[in-house]
Amino acid sequence: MNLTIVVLAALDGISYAALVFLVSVGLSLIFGVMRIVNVAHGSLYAYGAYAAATIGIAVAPISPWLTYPGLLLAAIGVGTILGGLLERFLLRLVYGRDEALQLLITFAVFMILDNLQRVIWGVQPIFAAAPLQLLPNISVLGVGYTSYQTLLLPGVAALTLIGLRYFLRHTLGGAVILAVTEDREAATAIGINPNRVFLRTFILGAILAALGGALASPTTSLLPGIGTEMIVLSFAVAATAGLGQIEGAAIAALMIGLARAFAIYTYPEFEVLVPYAIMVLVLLIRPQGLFGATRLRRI
Amino acid sequence: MWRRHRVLIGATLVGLAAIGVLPMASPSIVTLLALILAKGVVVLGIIVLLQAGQVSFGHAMFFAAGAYAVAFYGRYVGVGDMLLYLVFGAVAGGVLGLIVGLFVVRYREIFFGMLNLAFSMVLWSLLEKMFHYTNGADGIRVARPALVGLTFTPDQFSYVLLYLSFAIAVAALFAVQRYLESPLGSMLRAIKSNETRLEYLGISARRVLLVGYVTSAVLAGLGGSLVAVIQQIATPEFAYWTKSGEFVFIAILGGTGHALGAFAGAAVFEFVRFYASAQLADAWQMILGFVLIAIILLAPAGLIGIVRRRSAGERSAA
Amino acid sequence: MTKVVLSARGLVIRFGGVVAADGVDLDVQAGEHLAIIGPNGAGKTTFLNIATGYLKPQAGSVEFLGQDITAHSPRAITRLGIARAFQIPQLFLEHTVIESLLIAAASRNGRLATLRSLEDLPEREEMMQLLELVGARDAAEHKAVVLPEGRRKLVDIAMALALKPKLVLMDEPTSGVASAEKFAIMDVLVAALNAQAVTSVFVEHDMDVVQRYADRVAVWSSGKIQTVGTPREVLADPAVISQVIGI
Amino acid sequence: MRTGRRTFTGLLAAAAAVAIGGAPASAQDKPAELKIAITTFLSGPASVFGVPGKNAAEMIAEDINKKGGILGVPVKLSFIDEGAGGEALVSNYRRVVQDEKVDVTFASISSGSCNQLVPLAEDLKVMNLMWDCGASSILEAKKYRYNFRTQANATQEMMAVLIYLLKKKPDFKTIAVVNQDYAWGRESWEIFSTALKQLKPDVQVVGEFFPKFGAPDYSTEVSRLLALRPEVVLTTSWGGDLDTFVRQAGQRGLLRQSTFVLGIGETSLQRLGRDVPEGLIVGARGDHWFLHPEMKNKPEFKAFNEAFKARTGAWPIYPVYHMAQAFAALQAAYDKAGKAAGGKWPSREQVVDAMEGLTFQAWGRPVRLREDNQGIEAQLVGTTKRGEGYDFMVLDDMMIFDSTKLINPPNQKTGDWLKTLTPELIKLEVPVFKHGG
Repeated sequence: MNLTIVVLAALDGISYAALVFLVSVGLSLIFGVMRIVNVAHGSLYAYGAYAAATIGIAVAPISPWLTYPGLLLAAIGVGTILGGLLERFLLRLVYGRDEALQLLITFAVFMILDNLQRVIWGVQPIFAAAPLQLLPNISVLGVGYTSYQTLLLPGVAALTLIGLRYFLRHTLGGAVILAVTEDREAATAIGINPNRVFLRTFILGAILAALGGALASPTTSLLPGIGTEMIVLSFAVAATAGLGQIEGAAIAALMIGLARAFAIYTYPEFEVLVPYAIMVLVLLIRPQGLFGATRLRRI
Repeated sequence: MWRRHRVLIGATLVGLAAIGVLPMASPSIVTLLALILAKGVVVLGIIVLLQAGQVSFGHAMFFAAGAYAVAFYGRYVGVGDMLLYLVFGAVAGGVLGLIVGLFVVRYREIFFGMLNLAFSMVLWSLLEKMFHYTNGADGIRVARPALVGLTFTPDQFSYVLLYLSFAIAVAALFAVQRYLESPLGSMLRAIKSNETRLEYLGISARRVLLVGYVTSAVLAGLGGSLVAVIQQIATPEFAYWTKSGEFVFIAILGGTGHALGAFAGAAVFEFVRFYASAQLADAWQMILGFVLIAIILLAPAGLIGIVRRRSAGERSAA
Repeated sequence: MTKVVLSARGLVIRFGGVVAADGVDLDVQAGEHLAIIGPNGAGKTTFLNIATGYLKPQAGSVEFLGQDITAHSPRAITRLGIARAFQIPQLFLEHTVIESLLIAAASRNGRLATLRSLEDLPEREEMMQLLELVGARDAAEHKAVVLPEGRRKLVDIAMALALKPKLVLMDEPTSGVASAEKFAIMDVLVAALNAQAVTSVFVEHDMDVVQRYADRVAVWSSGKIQTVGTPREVLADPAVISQVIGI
Repeated sequence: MRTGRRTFTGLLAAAAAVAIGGAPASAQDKPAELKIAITTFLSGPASVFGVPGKNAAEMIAEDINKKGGILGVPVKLSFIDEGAGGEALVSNYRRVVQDEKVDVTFASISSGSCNQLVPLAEDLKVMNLMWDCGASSILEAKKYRYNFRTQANATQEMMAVLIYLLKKKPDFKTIAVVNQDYAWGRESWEIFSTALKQLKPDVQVVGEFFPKFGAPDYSTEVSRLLALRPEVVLTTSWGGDLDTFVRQAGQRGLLRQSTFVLGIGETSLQRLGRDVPEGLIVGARGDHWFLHPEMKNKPEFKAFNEAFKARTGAWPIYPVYHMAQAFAALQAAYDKAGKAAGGKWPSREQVVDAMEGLTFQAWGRPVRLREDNQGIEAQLVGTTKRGEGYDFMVLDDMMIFDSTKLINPPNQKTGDWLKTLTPELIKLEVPVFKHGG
């Protein structure tokens, strides 16, 4: 392995990690606050992607630059509407119920959304690459990269990370979310309405998933089933990091992204195995994930 | 014996009637019924783990282990005997269950579920990637085996499989019920309500769970080998996470309070999927999703819970 | 000199900045009933947690019948003969009371590899008698989840006794029990302990109970054992009165 | 216990009834309808083939019925979704064959589905036309009575693409492959690379990538290929996977750096539009092209294409033509069997007999069924070029291969046959057609 390969694989790994981070951080956030593993998270990713492509195809003839606000609009729209409906009218009914039931209800939502997606957008691949084509290519060591993937995606991911950190640590809304994460009963006791916090958190997480999908849409064909793979992948990242760990998700996403890229450069056959192997190894050594903390039950 | 097991014996008789009568209405249902019974055996394993409050989102790995044990035998050794296949499937599930179990029984709840998922995804990607041994995503065909040396025409064999699946399902049902009522089974349920106390009674919760885990893996392996023969194929899809989700789905649908829930759930699930995909080719997933939501919201104890509530109501009315 | 059953030496444990034990020495003698008293949050329960292996001390050791058990798990310690009853009853809420006791009995007698129904175990009658002894026989077929707090407490203690331990550690056995029944229950309990020659340690807030049933009293305060002595001596000590009893 | 015994007796009776009643009916009366069950992808990524295939089947069936049906009997279609998973596929296949008693089945698109359904069709004694699946191995394992492949297999398809490449670009030294990780991707590369080693031994394979089926991102593979600089990049991917790969490669200049060979790219051309440059080599799994040089002036062919375009909004792609071939084979077999039965309605077994060695033609050159039930189908390969009047790339420099020499003889396995090839094969005479020529 020479330096060229290291540099190229690192670039590929980072751009991949950026997308995976955006999706998994939403999953992680929702789990941290609500203790629900949202299997439908991958569907939100898919809907974000499809919505962005739909808007993109509609506005591109006017001006391709409009597709950028289109991406954002798709993410916020899908996250707010779909996320809001799901939390308010479904998840709220199962709080306090068996963990298995909560997980399974999101599994049911996943099945429905997956099916509905085919009904809405059909089965033919959809491609809306305007945002990608607008930005110039850059050349690294003689290899052409799109600046969309090498600069924009990691940039958005970094901004999201910084923004989330700031929101959680330095704003009242964030402080309330953190309080509920750490001790729901105590938070309720001091007058925080957990339902409102749950709704906000779920919408925020859903927006992040949809944003991941929207940002991915210019680079890939949209097809039935794009969400299915994303669920386990973001799950692997979130679990490796420790559920609820924001910064951890970024590091785990980088680990998995880089390992995958290096696998393709050296032993491409192991590419698919990489995220899951990392997840197994990490969980075996640290069951709470790389950055998660354990709690002892009081007796 | 009769009194304690009257529910199971009653269910067995209903089952017997079903597999006797339904095929007369529609011959293709023979295979569907066998499939339901085989899947019910797998779901029994999920129900065992649910007694301890643990949800495995990776149980498809043992299901696939059973199926591939059969497929590999057929591919590298030659067509074997059905009984041998079943033993192989159960052993493959059990051995893998023991290996994975030694790791995962240290974890609980979401971590337990996640680790199971991770292991199953590793197996899935290996099955996909080891193309030269596993034939990749297309899977390995399983030729029709003999049963204790007897060979059958395809038509006869579908009936043989149905009766065999039924026998295995009944045996598994009684064995699991027996296990759940035994001290070890009671301790398994105690893990769910208070593991700390269990340890303070001098009982290793991990070992109790390991026994349950291996039991459920054996059931999954057994079911997997049956399905491989019924379907005549083993594919990596057998190990994918959506398969695991399907098993948990069936368990919740049927109800986890009784071993019978596994079969009730499997029957409803497969019939809905079968008829929905036949009548409304592109809506079966959605229909199943709505059925599941309805069950969770309206009848959290599953189909078995509905039946129980009914019969309890009748009894108190009488 | 009577035989020492349990012996703690130099136990130190801190939680963050709070020092719960700061060099605790304590001996429990065979056959005695030792009460531990002290202000709230002093670390009395922590001592039970250390003695049963739930928490590991940062320094010091615990010996049981001459064997160092500091690093043992609760399970291993239980198997050596130390049973524990909890301040907050630790029950199998979805099991009936008799089932819970039978699980304990099955553990004690190693009945794990049997497919015989739990309900049919030969220890059933013995467990019913135990319930009788603690006055909860009528609750045998009830699920623990439906029992009122006082009864839960009794069942919790019965589960500990079902193990036929050599030493039982109890965390406020009469808290949550109506005060009118306190003495009646303690009478039964102590009689049962004596009948089986079980040594006991109990953390207690109620000084009347301590006065009546403890052979010795240890006062735990500021992470240390301040004094040990007979109830009469200790409860007369003005320092104890101001620190612990709060008069 | 009494109930139990009675039920058991009932069971035995049921089993016996099935065993006795299983014999095929030999009634020669014309039925009310000829029932055809078709397995195709209605969900999942492969529905890019499945849905056009279904549309074609419906269109063709309407047309047949308008003309009075097959031997005067109207056809009735039912569809089974291959995307619903193996269990549902097999259960539904059994249902249509055993309960609805369909006369013939067309199964399937995926070789995985064919692997499951071909032996089942044989078990159930129902005629099955493998209308689209291409894995060579299926028909090499054993001789089937009821299963026929009404188009080429992977060997013919890949050999044609390889020879076209070697004729167009005889001097290349390096090649890399990016195929989907499943049977087709693996098998097509196996055939291509084995034959390449025989026909041009000095070519070096510099990269082999098998990203997982349905992978959303090929950026890393593209980077790797940009650094490796192979002269030729082969991919036999299809559908969304191919679109994504080709677009990501195009965006970053890889399509200009290397000569791309899209083994079955014909289906993606309309979707890719102007995102691909001229000069890509494109195969079509048969001589399938809506501007087929030998067919394009036939009014029926034009009418068919126009009708399909009007119905679905897109020009037909190869699954459409494969479907048409299955219907053509069915029609030809019934005609032949009907004649043999003296104008009476032929029994099912008579129709199966008629399939032996049948030749039939739809919208390409005639297809011949060999004694191992394998179709011998001409192959069309071309190079992309801007075409007047189309907003996507069309094919130019098309060669139409007679496949007779591009497939192993029935008594030899593909792998063994490939090792007997010599560079002589490159000199094979093949007609060349220009776009619009």
